[in-house]
Amino acid sequence: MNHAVENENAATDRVELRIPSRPEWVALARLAAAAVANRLRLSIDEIEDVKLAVTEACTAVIQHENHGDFIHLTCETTPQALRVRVHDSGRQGAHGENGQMMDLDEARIAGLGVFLIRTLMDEVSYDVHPQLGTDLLMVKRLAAGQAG
Amino acid sequence: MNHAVENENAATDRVELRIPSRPEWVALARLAAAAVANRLRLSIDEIEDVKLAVTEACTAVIQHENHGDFIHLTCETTPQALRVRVHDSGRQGAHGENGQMMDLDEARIAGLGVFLIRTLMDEVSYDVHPQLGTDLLMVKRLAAGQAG
Amino acid sequence: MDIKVNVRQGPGDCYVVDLSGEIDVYTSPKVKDAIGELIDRGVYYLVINLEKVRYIDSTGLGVLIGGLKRVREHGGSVNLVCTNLQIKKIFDITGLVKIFGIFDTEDAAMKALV
Amino acid sequence: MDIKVNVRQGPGDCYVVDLSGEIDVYTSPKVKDAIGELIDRGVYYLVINLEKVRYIDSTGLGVLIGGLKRVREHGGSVNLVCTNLQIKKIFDITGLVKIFGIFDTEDAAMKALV
Ligand SMILES: Nc1ncnc2c1ncn2[C@@H]1O[C@H](COP(=O)(O)OP(=O)(O)O)[C@@H](O)[C@H]1O
Ligand SMILES: Nc1ncnc2c1ncn2[C@@H]1O[C@H](COP(=O)(O)OP(=O)(O)O)[C@@H](O)[C@H]1O
Repeated sequence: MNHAVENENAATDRVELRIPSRPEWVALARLAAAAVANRLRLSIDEIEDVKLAVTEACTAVIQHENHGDFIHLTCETTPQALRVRVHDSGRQGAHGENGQMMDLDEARIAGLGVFLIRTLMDEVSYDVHPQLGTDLLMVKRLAAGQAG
Repeated sequence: MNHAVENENAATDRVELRIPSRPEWVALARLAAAAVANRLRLSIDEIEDVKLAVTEACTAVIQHENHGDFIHLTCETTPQALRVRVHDSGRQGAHGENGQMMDLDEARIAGLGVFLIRTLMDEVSYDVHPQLGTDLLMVKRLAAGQAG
Repeated sequence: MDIKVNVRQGPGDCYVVDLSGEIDVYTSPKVKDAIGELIDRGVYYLVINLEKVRYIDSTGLGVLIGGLKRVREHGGSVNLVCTNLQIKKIFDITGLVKIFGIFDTEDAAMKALV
Repeated sequence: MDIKVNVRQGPGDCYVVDLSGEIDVYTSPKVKDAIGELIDRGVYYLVINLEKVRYIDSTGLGVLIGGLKRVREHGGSVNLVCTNLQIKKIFDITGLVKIFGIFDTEDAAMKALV
């Protein structure tokens, strides 16, 4: 019982979560991200930003017609930042093939999700593998000294 | 936005979580297990049982002196049950090698954890791989008709 | 991790929709249905009370925007009650403050409706 | 996901420890420290109020058992206040109901202390 509190501000922590790519699991993804963000003593506002960004990223996967069966979330702390990766195994580039395109309103809302991610996080980058799925990397930087 | 609610009672769901094997992450493991248990419409009491069993399993890993760096939690629903697997990458059989044995009181409390797991879950089995770590499988069965 | 929706009649032609919980891709269809049902019944003046909403994402915003669009076709309008600063911020950075009336109290939202 | 510990003096030699939150492997050292500090100061009659505890695991039980053991060495005792049925069940199935006095109200726990 002597492990307590010692690693409270450990430099690197890594948490991974794999959920089915369905709406009912998105809340768990945001909880996991919040738990990791919490370790970094980000402000409550910043933690909310991360939660929303992760929610939007998972929602984007779920609403993409070729999304894979699972969403893989990886949250990593570094002394300077929280790094969140959202990976899906959906095939890309096939959009529209199956007919069912988003209508304009749906596309606008999806655009809103992407806009929120870009606004709330400090760095955002995509890595699209046509057959392997998409990797979205989002970084929330810590204000100097925030790491603990 | 047409995915909603449809898979609410899906037969098989699988969630995986990998956390550092440190005390501050145990709460996330129990949250994840509760989120999965929730999908099965177990009673609130039964969900609490699962949360405590998962907590005890993670705690046992953390307090074992040769625990690995990570705990891997897998929660799976079937039409009949919730299956929870807690896997650690710690080496076994080396207990005591490094000197620091549990004292009698600590061992009693650890025993209490194991006792709770066995009492709260319907099936419990261990799979010990000397170099690869331990797999603990815990099953909570659903009362007939509970699956949805 | 859920949403509660409660619909009640306000003064005049107006209805109030109380939401509490989290609005995301899982729960927003419930909100959409509740609002859609009112509009189908010919209710075009709505106050949506978000005071007990802890969380809203783009699908939730989409439902609100969709509702606004539909009532506007009938000359109606939607006002929101929102005090949560994080949620206000979301309306702010998306520019939706400009298309919704957002108020601190239900009373103010109601009065501004017509 | 945290624990709050508050210590206050009761009537006579007795102290009350209010706990609220979750007691697990992460938070139980805080509880252990608070109880240990009291005992170090010569307080051997304790009421531990668990009314606001949502959760307790074996490490939490261990801390309570350890505290009980230490005060008993000085002829003292520990009574618990607990109304949460799930937590009562844990004390029940572990047989700890037989070594702790468990009460529904702080008043009853206090009165039974001596
Ligand atoms: N920030 C925004 N994000 C996404 N969609 C928006 C946003 N602002 C407006 N819209 C879109 O604009 C429409 C409503 O806005 P508005 O300018 O009031 O249009 P209208 O001419 O239909 O009244 C909606 O259909 C909505 O999809
Ligand atoms: N259900 C239990 N689970 C774990 N330990 C227990 C349990 N019941 C008693 N103990 C152990 O017994 C001791 C206290 O119980 P008790 O029978 O009152 O002993 P004592 O003779 O020291 O008064 C503690 O040291 C505790 O470790």
